[in-house]
Amino acid sequence: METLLDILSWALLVVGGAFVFVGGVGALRMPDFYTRMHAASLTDTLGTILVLTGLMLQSGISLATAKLLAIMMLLLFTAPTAAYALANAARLSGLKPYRTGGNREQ
Amino acid sequence: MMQILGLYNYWVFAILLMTGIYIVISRTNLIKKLIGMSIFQSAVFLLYITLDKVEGGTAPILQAGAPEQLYSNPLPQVLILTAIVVGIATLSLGLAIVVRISEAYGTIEEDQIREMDS
Amino acid sequence: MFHAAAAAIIVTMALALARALLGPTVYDRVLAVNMFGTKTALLLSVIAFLYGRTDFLDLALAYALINFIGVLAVLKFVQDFTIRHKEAEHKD
Amino acid sequence: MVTFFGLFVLTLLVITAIGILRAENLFAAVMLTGLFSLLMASIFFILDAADVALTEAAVGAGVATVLMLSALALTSDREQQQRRRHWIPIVVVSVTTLLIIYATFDNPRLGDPGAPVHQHVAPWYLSETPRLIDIPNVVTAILASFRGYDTLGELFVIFTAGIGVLFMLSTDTERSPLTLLPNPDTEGLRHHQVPRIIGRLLVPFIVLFGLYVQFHGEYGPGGGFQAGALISAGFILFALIEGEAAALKVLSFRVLAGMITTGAFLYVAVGLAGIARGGNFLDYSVLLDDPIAGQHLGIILIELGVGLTVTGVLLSVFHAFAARRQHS
Repeated sequence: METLLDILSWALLVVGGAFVFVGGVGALRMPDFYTRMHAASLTDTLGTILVLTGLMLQSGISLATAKLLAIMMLLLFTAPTAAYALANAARLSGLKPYRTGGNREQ
Repeated sequence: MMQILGLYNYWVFAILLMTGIYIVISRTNLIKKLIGMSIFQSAVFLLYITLDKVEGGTAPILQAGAPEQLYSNPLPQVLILTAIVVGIATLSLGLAIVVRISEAYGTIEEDQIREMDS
Repeated sequence: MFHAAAAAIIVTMALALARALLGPTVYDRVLAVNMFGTKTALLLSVIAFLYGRTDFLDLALAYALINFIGVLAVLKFVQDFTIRHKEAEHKD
Repeated sequence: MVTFFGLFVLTLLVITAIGILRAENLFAAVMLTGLFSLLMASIFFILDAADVALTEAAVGAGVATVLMLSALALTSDREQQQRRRHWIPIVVVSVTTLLIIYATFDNPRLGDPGAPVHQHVAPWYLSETPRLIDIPNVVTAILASFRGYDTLGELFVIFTAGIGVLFMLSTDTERSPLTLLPNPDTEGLRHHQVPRIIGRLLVPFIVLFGLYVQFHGEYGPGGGFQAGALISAGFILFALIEGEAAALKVLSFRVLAGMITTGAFLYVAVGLAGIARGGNFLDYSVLLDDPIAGQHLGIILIELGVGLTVTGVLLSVFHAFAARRQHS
């Protein structure tokens, strides 16, 4: 049982780390703000869930798990909200999305 | 290898300290100067916190049932903890002065202010 | 395995930093700061486990709570600035 | 392995500092300062300074960014082009950097247990705290009890800085936060429904967490300084989403001024109570019959004083900037 939990939590941590990393690459490499935001915010959420769940499996039922759950809930509430507010503000300020075939100015 | 890497923190301290002071000297914008000052301040914080680390130690919050546990040095932490809050208080005082200067002169560039004064 | 996750998070922080330095719009920078904040919260949680002092998860909790404020503040001030610049254009 | 993470984060710190130096848009510079603070907190945590990291988290990520942006909104967000290169400063700064780096070769290596700092005072604090004060967090014990004078001084620096800001920004009554009226046009982020609702949900949790940090500071990372910064961050969030006038209705400017003075007064009063009970200034052992209970009482009271003053100063500074902005 112990080993099974360990393996599961390691897998979650590694996959979560991979998602976090992919999000970072996306935020750096994508052509314009909206695509970057798409890459960053989606993987942010998934990576957060995976990494924190992996940590929770390590700590068993304890105060640490409750704290991790609180961190996860808060991040799940705030990160998408911040992403939404950011995209909304950018759109209202007149930042045009990137289109293929158009000029690639940013 | 570890002998050299153990000094890396001090080198970063030196670079940050001098970056901060360079911003203060070379930029004419007063807010930029304040940002430079806070980098300078952060460099000092880094130096103190570097001093507190003990190899194999942990943060100085005593753990029950672990009498042999090694702890890092709490004293630099106390000094820096208060310094951070004092730092923000003095930063806000600086910003308030800059705001008043901007209202009185219409600019926050040091050289323009000096021209107006002369 | 904590190390792998921590390494991935730190590398991602470097990538986000690159985005913050490159810009080009102010929104890209805010995006980078926001990403950086969540990554810091994750990194602190992972390192708390690495050090075996899970009572320090409070720190990550603080970041999860505080990070949002910076983003909102930037948005509000960007909004004010846009309004002000538009007014200035009208006056011309 | 964690040491290597530390080295990497330090490198990022240097890159960020260079980025701040080169940024001509002050907005960008402020945002990079935010990143700088996050990196700083990570490195503090890696170097075992949990309390300091918490302070940096509460101050750097929330309050500092907001204050800098407030100042930018009142001045200008662009820096003028730097016309000339400053050769003399570049040379001086580079030479000094190299000199400091040269001097570091005599320094004890990172984490060396034989370093001179670890030989005096600190071991005494670590070994005597359980006996004399009996709280797990040695940082809080030193801050509030062993070095109480020092903290009193720091508190009065904050107190004075707060009064200074209020003098600079709110002397003419028209621009004082006391006369701030609700203005629907500039009322925070009222028109943004989603952030507003989530923000409102978050405010009580931030304040609650602040209170937890305040009163749990003897057992975990925390204390008055961190709690003050956290609680004021919570109210600043409320002011951002609902407008400053609404925030001032909850905690009016007079209440904030009262908090500043009450906190400072409470600290001094605890010190004087020690004298009245026949001990020294800021000696808590004599406060109650049991010295350890007296220490606990003294620490809780002065941490409360610190928390009150820090909250009051940070919030009233924020409101002073905001009122200035609305009246300009």
